[in-house]
Amino acid sequence: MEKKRNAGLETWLMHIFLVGTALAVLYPIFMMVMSGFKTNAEIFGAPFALPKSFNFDNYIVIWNTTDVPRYLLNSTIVTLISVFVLLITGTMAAYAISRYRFRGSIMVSLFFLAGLMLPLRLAIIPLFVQLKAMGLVDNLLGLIFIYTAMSLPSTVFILTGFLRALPGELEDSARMDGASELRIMVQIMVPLITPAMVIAGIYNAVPIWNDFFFPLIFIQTPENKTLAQGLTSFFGEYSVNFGVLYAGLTLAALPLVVVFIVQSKRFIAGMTAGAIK
Amino acid sequence: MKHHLTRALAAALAFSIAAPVFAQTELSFWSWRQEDVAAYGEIIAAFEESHPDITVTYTAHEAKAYNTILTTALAGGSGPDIIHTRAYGSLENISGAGYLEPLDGQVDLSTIPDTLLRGTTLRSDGKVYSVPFATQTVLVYYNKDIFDANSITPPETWDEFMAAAQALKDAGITPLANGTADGWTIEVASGAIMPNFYGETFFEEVTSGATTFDDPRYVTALSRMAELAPYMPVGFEGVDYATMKALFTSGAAAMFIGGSWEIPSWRDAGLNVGFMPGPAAEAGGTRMVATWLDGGYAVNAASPNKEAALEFIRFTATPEFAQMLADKLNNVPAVQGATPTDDALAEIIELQENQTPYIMLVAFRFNKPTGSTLLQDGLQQLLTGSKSAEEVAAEVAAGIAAAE
Amino acid sequence: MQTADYARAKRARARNLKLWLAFLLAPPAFILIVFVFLPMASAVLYSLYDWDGLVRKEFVGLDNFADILFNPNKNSILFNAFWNNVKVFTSLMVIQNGLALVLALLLARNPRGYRFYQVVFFVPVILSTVIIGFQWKLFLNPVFGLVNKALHYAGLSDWALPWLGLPETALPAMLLVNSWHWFGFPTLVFLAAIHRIPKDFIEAARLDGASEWRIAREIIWPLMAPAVTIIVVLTFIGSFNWFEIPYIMNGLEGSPQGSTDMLGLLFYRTAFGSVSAGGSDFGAGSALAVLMFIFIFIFSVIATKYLTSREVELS
Amino acid sequence: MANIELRDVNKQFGDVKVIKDVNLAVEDNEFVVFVGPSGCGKSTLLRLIAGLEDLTTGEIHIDGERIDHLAPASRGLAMVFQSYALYPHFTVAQNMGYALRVAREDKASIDKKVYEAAEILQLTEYLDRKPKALSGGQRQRVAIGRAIVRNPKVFLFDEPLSNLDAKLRVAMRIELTKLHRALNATMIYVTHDQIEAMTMADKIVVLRDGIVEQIGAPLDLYNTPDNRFVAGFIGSPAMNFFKGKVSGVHEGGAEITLSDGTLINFPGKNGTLSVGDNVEFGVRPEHFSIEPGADGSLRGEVYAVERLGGETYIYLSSDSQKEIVVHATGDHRVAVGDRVEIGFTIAQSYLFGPDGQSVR
Repeated sequence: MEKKRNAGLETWLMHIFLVGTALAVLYPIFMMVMSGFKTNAEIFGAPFALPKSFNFDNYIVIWNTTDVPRYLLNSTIVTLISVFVLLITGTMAAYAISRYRFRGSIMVSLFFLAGLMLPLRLAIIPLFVQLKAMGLVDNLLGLIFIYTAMSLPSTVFILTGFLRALPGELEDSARMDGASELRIMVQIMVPLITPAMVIAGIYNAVPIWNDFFFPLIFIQTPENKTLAQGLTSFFGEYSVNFGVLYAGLTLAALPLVVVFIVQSKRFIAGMTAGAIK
Repeated sequence: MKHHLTRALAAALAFSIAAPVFAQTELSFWSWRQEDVAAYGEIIAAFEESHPDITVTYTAHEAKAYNTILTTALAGGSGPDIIHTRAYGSLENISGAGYLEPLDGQVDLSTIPDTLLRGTTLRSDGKVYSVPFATQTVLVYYNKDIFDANSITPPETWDEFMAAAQALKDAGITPLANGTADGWTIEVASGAIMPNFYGETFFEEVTSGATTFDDPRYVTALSRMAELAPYMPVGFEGVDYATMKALFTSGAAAMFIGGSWEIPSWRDAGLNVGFMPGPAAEAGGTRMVATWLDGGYAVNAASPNKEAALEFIRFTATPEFAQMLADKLNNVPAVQGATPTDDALAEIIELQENQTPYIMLVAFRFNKPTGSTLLQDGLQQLLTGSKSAEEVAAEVAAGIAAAE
Repeated sequence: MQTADYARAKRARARNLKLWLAFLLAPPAFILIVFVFLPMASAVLYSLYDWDGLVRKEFVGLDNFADILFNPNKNSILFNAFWNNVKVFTSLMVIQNGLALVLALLLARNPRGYRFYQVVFFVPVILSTVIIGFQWKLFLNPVFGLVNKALHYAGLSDWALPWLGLPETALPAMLLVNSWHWFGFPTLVFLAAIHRIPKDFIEAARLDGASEWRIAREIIWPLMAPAVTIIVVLTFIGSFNWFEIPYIMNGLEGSPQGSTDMLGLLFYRTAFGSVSAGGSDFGAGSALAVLMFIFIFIFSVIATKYLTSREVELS
Repeated sequence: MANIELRDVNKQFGDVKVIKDVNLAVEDNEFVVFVGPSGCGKSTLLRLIAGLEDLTTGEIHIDGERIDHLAPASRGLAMVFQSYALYPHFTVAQNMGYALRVAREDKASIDKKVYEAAEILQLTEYLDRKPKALSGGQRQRVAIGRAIVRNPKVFLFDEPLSNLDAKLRVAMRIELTKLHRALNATMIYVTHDQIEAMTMADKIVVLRDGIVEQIGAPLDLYNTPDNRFVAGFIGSPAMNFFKGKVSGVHEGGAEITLSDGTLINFPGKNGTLSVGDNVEFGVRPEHFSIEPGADGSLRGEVYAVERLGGETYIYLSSDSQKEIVVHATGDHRVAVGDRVEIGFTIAQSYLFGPDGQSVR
């Protein structure tokens, strides 16, 4: 392909800037993965160098000391179910707020917006008392409920914007066609905001997958630990084995990064194309 | 997709009801000591052998979050049967709230010295809530190989210490691994240096109110700390605990001021390490070591298995337990009657002849702001040169006076 | 059919609509109320009581609030943390969102590697804050850190500083790390907004001979206002709840010397206590949480209102 | 196959009354156009009939049966929207058959009906495409096809041509008229374009501010507008209005003095006028002649001329009238700056009283 003639200074600057930013992003991540193969001495002594050998010693340490498969399963269960419930309930709320005029609709949207600004961490003690009363302490269901509740506001926030942008004549038309409100929502409107749902899904799956705060408080038995929690508690107070740490961090990051890269086409298309035109 | 979800749901439900019922009493035991999981496993096995009807499950939580996890669980009416507690102010926070079972009369505490029991006694009712487990001692570690290579003998006085540091520095070696990024590490370091300058009686005087922290002796001690700065690593302001340890274990730094709990990690790293108390103020002066009680074992007042839990706690107050603590964990047990088999441990116990309380933790972590907060902030500023020793002392004194 | 029957039929339709709305709103509202609002309401209640550490004593009204706001021993810490949060917000607006805006404008010109950049810029957003915090903490280490090593190689040894250890540099360093973590998110949101602007507007301006800078400032910027609203509000909320990065990188005390102390850290310390800073106080902690919530809520609503009012309707 | 009756229909949004006491009868097979400036309530009225909005008060009947309490789909109507409202994720065939699928008709019958409608509209080759891949005109036809498939009693159109370009609009106008004849259905059509109204309607309903100003056949509205608003809205270019005063009333007639002093005598028209009333005198541009008229003349200076060969538009102004438009057939050799005299006849001019109503 022939390049355009006007590849002037400005264009060069742009490319340099973009490449520089991309390097600034990729290099530290590359270093993290590499450090997972290093010993402590290598990390401290030759930080820039490639690992002496690509052995999986650090990973073996993690595998042997912690129950990684169980943690992975737990994190997957919690993240998948939370995001699933979240998208369903979030879509329901966003649909009601964005597609109907009703008395108190402003109050309802403020109600959900308020949740967006409310860091649940601040109410951890009453939350614990409540979950205990419901028998949800040391139970993955408890985490699922917390994560769903925590992520609902932002989901409603994102989906409301997209749903508002859909033309009203579409649902009028479906109404004339005799479709019930449920059918209009499920068959006509919601399929049009799937990009937004992918956005909301990934946007919320990231903090859920990575969270270690709530599991620390609410999960006690080792069988119920999540990956982030399992690894966090593995790095004990006085152990400063950075190679193992990096291996663990890489391991924790890997599943989500893979999901993202696989889904990136849809996700980014959804993000950048916005609502249908 | 649907299939996976159903399976996932089923799994989630299965976990929630998978609490098997045993005929015997099952006790849960929480701690922040993740590095001790294996040792506690052996200790518990010994206990279970003599108490076949009791099972104890040891759970080590993430250390930084242990306070939050425990506090939340207790406040939520939950928590383990047996609690590994900290001592002093941290313990008062939960014992004062009534979450712990008073142990007086239920556990034989005669094997424990009063000074240590004070660390687990609630000041308001005078009752003991936790069986003290081990003491920690602040030591100056030195890399014997580096000292030998540079023909340096372990310094005994402050002047010798300074001279040794200068010699190391001239040889291109970082004399001291300590930094100030993690405030608590510099407070620990002060525990090795300062007591020999503010003297043996200062603790009693300052806790009884006879003097305050702007006492000239304390100011002198502080100014000694400031003199350490040139011998700390380049950029010591940003050197945290992990970096300190990395510097010392890698042989980049020759000395490390830290707690007695470090010994196993030096051994793991294969270092040829010696240790000594902080240098004396002048030749022939006493070399005191700061010590404190690291914590204890307590019973959750809300535990449904209180009797079994108390049984375990009684076990922790026995010399048998102390011996295991010394052998398996290399700790200086609070319970008397153990004979250390480890040379280093024996040496530390010997050094404790000249012990002085680790001042802020032992006496000034009950109110806010704590003495530790004030001292750590002050030391950071002192070492970077943004405050003088007089200013720091005055601020600590004012802060302690205003604390409530 | 009687007139009344028609009226009844209409009411039935209206009622069905109400039932439908209730069906839509009940489950999400239920989850939110039970797992967010009820605990928060309890926290508000807690804040009105005197606490002896973990034990609730008598009702004291607003004393806890008065204490943290007006007690000279405590409010200096509060104001310091608050001021730091203000710095965080303004800096992130400039550094993180400014960078994102520039990148979005560049990407909107569809340069070679467009897709690649979009994916790459978003990868840090996917990583956990723990990973990023630890990673950068090590990079910024004064002894082993890559940053200082790189500065040495570049002949800028004087610039090598204990970044996280100095009160002047610790917060800026963390802000850069946070920007590294998050800039991909506003970049994509801005890019989406730019793509939504009809091409004719930009082409017309280009035909009129407007410079790229002028087009960016006078056409694109005003028309991407809704995206700006979202980002400003999210940045605001995120800045005043900032916790993970300072917690992981410099611990709970906001060291050195409170230069990285944040309201979130202060809350955590107050409510749960810490090894060095002393025991927990639910009363003061809850009062602080309530104050934070009120502040963030009010300002977010005002900001949303104000920013929405300057949005231009397209078409 | 249906007639529609609106009785005392009112609609209020909050405190704002958008439809006020509308009474209207649409006969079977009639093509009725609601016309009026934007915001006049014509779309709202259509949506009330469709059931997309609820009446505040009043009744709507179709074929004598009251339907205003029914859901939109139960009313036997179909609607074509301004934006076409095609479902973007459905193919053309799925779009057209959606209503039947909702009504659970069997697949074969749906396919048949969709195919038939597609044939009428020449859409058969696009049935598997998504709306995105269609041109504006094709989308328009799909939208109509979607309505046809349902075989409704009444078709409702909400400004369906406003998104098309001028040429396509003219073509679609004719197609719609043809379709009306072919389907033999009642149609209600909303537009703000009076040309669409004039060319397509059997009956026009002129609306302003939620009030029906006049109902009638296109030429009736043209020839005998009830009031100044209708007179000005129907006809292009719009009627010229001249301010005047009643200077005399006599048996069966009135004498008007325009502001430039011209005296006009209206035999047989005085209504309820009395001396001194402010009135307006109206003449359509095409009813002026460029010569002194039998019943009177006005004068002005030419400031613009548009000569199209077959017809000429002349724009005049005078001291008392900023703009007078004259539409003459053929070519006229007038030049800018000329002072000309234009004539009118009483038979082809209008008089509006102080209340804006035509004086009859």
